[in-house]
Amino acid sequence: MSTIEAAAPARRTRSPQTLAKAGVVAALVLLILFGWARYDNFLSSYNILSFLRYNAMFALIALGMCFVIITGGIDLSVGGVAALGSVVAAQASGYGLVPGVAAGIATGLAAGAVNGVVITRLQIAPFIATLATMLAAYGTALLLSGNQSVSVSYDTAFTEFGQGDLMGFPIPAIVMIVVTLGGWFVLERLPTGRRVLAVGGGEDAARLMGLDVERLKFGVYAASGALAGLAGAILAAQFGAGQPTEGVGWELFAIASVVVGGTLLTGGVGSVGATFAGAMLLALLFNLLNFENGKGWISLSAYWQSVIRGLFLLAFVLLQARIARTQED
Amino acid sequence: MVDQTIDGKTGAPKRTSRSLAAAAQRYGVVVALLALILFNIAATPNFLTWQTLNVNLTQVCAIVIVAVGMTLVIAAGGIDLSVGSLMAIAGTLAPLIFTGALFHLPTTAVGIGLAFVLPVIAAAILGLFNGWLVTAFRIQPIVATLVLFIAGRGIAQVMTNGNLQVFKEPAFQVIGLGRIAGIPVQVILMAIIVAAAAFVVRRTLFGRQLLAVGGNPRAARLAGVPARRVTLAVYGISGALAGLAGLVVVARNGASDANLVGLGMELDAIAAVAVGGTLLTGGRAFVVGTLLGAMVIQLVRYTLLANGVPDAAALVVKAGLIILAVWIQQQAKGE
Amino acid sequence: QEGLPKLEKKDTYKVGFAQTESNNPWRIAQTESMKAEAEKLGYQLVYTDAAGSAAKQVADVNSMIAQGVDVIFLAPREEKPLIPAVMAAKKAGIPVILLDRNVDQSLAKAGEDYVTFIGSDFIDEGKRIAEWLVQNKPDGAKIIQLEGTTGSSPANDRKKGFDEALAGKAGFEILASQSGDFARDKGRQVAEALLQAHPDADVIYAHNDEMAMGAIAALEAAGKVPGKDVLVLSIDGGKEAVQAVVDGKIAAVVECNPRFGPKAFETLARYANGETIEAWVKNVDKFYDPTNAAAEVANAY
Amino acid sequence: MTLVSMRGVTKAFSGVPALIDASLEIEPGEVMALVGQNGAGKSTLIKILTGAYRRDAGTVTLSGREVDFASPGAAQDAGISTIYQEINLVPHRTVAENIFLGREPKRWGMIDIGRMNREAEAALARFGITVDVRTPLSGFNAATRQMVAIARAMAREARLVIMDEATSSLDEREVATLFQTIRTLKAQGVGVLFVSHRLDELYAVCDRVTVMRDGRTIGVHAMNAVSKMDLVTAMLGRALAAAERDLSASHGQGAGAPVVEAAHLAAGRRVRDVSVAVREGEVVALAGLLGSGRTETARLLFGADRPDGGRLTVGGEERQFREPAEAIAAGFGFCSEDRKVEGIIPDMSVVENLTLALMPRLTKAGVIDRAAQRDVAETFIRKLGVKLASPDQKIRELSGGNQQKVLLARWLAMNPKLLIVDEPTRGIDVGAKAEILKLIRDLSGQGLGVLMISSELEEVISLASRVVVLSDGRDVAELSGEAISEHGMMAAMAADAEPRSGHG
Ligand SMILES: Nc1ncnc2c1ncn2[C@@H]1O[C@H](COP(=O)(O)OP(=O)(O)OP(=O)(O)O)[C@@H](O)[C@H]1O
Ligand SMILES: Nc1ncnc2c1ncn2[C@@H]1O[C@H](COP(=O)(O)OP(=O)(O)OP(=O)(O)O)[C@@H](O)[C@H]1O
Ligand SMILES: [Mg+2]
Ligand SMILES: [Mg+2]
Repeated sequence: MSTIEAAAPARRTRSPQTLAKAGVVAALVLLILFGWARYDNFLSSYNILSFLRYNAMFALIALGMCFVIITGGIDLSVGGVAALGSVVAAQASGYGLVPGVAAGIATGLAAGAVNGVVITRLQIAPFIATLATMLAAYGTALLLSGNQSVSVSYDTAFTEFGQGDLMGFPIPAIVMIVVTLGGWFVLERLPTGRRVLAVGGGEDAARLMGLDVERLKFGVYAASGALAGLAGAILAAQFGAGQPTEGVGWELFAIASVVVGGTLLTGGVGSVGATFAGAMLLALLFNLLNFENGKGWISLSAYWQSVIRGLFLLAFVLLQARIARTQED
Repeated sequence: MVDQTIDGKTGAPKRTSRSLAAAAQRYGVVVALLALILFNIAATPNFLTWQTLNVNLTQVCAIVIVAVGMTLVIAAGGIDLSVGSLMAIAGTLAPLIFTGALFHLPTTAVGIGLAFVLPVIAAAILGLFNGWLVTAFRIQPIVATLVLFIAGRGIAQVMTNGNLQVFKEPAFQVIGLGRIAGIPVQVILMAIIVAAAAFVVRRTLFGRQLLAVGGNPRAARLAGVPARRVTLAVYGISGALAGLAGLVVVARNGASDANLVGLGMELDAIAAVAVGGTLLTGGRAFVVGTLLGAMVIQLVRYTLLANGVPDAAALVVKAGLIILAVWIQQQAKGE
Repeated sequence: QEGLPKLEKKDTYKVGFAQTESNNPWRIAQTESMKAEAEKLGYQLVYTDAAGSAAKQVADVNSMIAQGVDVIFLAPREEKPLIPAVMAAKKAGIPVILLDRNVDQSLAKAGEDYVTFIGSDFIDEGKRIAEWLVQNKPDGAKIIQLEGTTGSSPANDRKKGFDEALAGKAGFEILASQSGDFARDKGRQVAEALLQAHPDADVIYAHNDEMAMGAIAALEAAGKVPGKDVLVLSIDGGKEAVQAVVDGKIAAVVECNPRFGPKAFETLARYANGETIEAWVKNVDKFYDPTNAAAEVANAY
Repeated sequence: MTLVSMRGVTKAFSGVPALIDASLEIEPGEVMALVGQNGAGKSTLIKILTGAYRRDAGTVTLSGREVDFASPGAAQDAGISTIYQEINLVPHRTVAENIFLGREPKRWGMIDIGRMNREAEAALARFGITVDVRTPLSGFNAATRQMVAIARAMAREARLVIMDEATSSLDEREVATLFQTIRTLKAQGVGVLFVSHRLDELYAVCDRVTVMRDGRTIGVHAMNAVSKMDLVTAMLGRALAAAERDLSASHGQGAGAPVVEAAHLAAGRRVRDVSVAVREGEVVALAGLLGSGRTETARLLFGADRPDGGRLTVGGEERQFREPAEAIAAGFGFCSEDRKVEGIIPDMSVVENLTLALMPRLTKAGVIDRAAQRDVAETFIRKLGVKLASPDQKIRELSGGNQQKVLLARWLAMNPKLLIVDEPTRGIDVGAKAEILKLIRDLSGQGLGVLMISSELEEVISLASRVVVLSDGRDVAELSGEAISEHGMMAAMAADAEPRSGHG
């Protein structure tokens, strides 16, 4: 029998995704070094811990978004769902920590399930389906809360979930790390993860290969919703109130995190670790801007901040594009 | 016969089937629109008046103008999140120009003229910048336009330090307040833009090429379609139209607020495109559908307002109706 | 003042100012005023902008704490969610002065957890405008209310004060009450739709100047004369609005002055001097109507 | 017991019938051929069997039990393993994942990645393919991807294996390996359904043949009891005309001026040093094994990729095409080997697809001349015998072979000086293939230069006046005249190491 040698990559090159991953981690390290060199107290434990406590919500949402985007979809509803989750969690917080958090997650799961059904059964484009869910989630949150923030109960341990520490480490940050590791495990080690990647790589092909595409898609939207609900519970616990108007723009933050992490919006590839690094990177930018404001006598206005954030995103996606390009040749 | 070979003798070409199919595509959104109108006639006080028509048409103009550009971008396989920010930039520039805050003006008339032209050009150039990111670096459209979505509004705010510009300049405000033969200028503008875009998509080489690029970019390129140029142009057009819409909005209000002009417009425009029956996956464009889609959304908003539905509940209803409208639209297409 | 962090007396301070957002003229004027005053005194101002998110505002305050500011001015976006920020600052030994909105009194107290609250009373603003209406239009009115951003506390309070003051007053009817998002364009669009559905309305009450100006545009477009066919009422009292009162287009407007700078820094100095600060440093808000507008327009912000 | 029995199957797509009372029977251990013209309904029948489409009417039984699969997954679970006509794999995933997707080897619920890779390597090794199974599939060429699809189908215990034109992008060596595997399956009692337009293959491996025409099953024959000619006649519903049959006419003389001359082209690792020239009225074939760089060479000529080195002379002038559009303006046409990815615009109508490249010439001041467009389209639909319900039909609704014809027509309509065709008859039925080859020859007789790539040596022999043999990205031999024979080409392809024959 004749042997045909590989008709493709002879030398085992590192894929563009691997390099993008390395890029985002390198950028993260550089930014941290920059902050450390330039600002006092930047690497103080106070700043690090409050940074992690606050940004846990965003990392969770970015994780859900990562899975959705891997299937080639998008979830614009995460911010609204988090707001709704925070309201429900706050209302349930009187029953204790676990019921409060569970209520937030369940609310998010339900919203995610609605997304999943509308997308897989009614065949409506994810962009539109989740846009509608976003509106509906905000509306419901406002209706449930009577247009006002809902105070959490301080009689139960609920606020510990957002404000407490475990062995000196913020609980939201622990939740974030555990859930992110779980997400990594699902994507990299479980068949489900590989199948989700396959759905994004080619829906028709995946279907003809015998995968239950609808169920997998339903699953990622439900998961994204549940994670947004969890973020909502953290929001309520950390700030002591369910906030029906919070979450605006979170979806864009999450999408940007995923993209900065080198995941293609067209689906089929993606990395949990890089997404996490992407979320931290973008969050760090806000933190750095706050420190920069403390440097000078004349502060950067909020407007310049958005210009700088835009330019930073631009620089980063250009870098990623460059990496992808050099790999192709 | 399963298949028929079209030959000169037997198979008269079915010229009508395409326009019929197109009509069917639009059918869904027409149904939605008619249902809304009927509901309003029954439920909303004072609905059947010219002023109602006037209010709704003038309110829908800006969305339609932006959504037409969005339709082209989406048809070419992209998406443009930056439209709201570009509106803000154009809307901020215009008063800066005609008040002479930016550079010295020989006469007011020149200032007014430039205030119409320069902001639209600026927005078009920023649109081209979007296109450049997409074509030259193969950055995905959502991300490429996210850059200006974030930075664009900041640029507009920086230009005025976030301050409101209030003005009274009738010659400029014609675009938002004027009337020709009793019809608001902005409505005429909208009609012209819709008609022109519909013509371009259906009858011109450029339209064919943009659909080809949206349908299968690699195949289009190999068939000699200048895919990069087409993509660039489409984003440029979207930018220019967003700029124009920005002018309409500030002219209408006699005030330009860089913080708010066009805020959330990208989502309204995309929703209008989707309700109008253009798939977000590219390769197809229904400009007239987009017009009708925007009207559906506008009328939903009007209905909820006029009937005193509280804002929170209105959000839920609006969400349901968008899904319903898109779904009806897809059923009509038989998909 | 037990438990409150002390403030050392120094020539210059590093002062944090955690702003809520900067997307409307009122906020911009507030920020400008704070910056100008800090510059005048030669203090270093660490300014953050929470872009409308209470959660981000807490994170902003935390980064100020990390940077070791001497004192924090906080314009809390909301009553409850900012409590953790106030508490964190207290724990870090940094005094906090609240501007323009208070925090929930059941969870944190002035003089105990933070120094004081400087500002006006949103509920009172709504009440004052309603009382003016009852006095000047004793026969009653059919009212359209343009609310601020749904869920925001000024919107809730200005509605509450207004609605409560009118409750039970015969002849006063609120035909419609919808959100115009504190924005001119949205206010105009909502007013256009509501005027169409309720042509009998003779009063429009807007929660801020921007929406009032939008409502005037809507009235003019509908062929009505503001001030004659329909009275427009507003809150904020910026220069444009006071001028509109002079022109007869706005009937009355309650001031809500954003120039917090002088009073804020004065309070800081008093606190550093060891004075006991009252729990609420009240802003005295003016009221403009045709009787005084022409005289006051030059002083409006 | 009969393995599969489909009876009275009917299916219509938005009112247009694709299958009318079609039937099919396969016994265990039998290799059943399914033949028919392009658009006869073969793929549709298969997709109904595997649950990718739902039938309108009819019964399907598997081992005597009536079945109605709701999805391809259900059919797979019932032991039907399918290789679909358009290769359906996931490009971003690794080769191993593609082979095992849906039934990954597991340990404690986790994917056993090491075992998966080892087994994937073994599965491919059966077909003589050694690749790094950990690399993404997208880096491999059509033939390798096809082999991966085959390996996937074979790696699963199945009662029935369906191969819808699985050989269309393979060359003879791989086909031979595949047949070996089919015989093994047969010996194990597995049923095989084999679709191919290459009739010789059917005789090599099939037991019986089912013939379809216009959506109906019109006959079942024992393979050794039916002659090729009879088979063709049954498929087409008419006898193949003598002229169509005769493909061995004299080779063109290639007397004209050079249309294009490429010297020492190089690009990346795939093309190292290729020189090739095409003159007016000449058909030049690029021959070579899979991955030898034929497709890449063609793309370089057409400006679809940029060369790293080498010269391109067009009509005596040195040129560098940056975009295909420039090559088209210079009178080139290029029909890609991958019609799904690089050919059709799926949602556009046949007319629009057919006239896409020509469109700039059919416009006045940017506005399309619709009458002219329709004339052109109808002319070529007729000329190539494209089967369709209406020229305004979306091209994706056409059968694979008919799509291919439309794409050829796209270039023929341009009236080009040089036509580059990469596997032009892939998936095209015998009748149409003859028509297309004849058309190419006629056009070259009128002065058209043709550069053709084909894995079917027969085609090369019948058309080419010169053959440039590539190996590992270099031109290693040039054959002309009598040297163009099956034996000659095979020898040249195999002998990579031989010194290059004197040219270039
Ligand atoms: N999704 C679809 N929508 C509409 N028509 C379709 C669709 N799929 C197939 N058809 C039509 O059904 C008929 C049969 O197509 P099918 O793909 O089964 O042919 P085939 O015998 O496999 O041809 P080929 O040899 O070219 O692959 C064709 O006329 C085709 O146009
Ligand atoms: N760097 C690459 N990345 C991905 N695909 C590639 C790359 N280079 C070439 N290809 C694709 O791989 C295939 C192999 O092309 P090549 O020219 O090497 O082989 P060939 O001789 O044409 O073989 P075949 O008989 O398979 O067509 C082509 O379809 C080409 O598009
Ligand atoms: Mg087929
Ligand atoms: Mg090839």
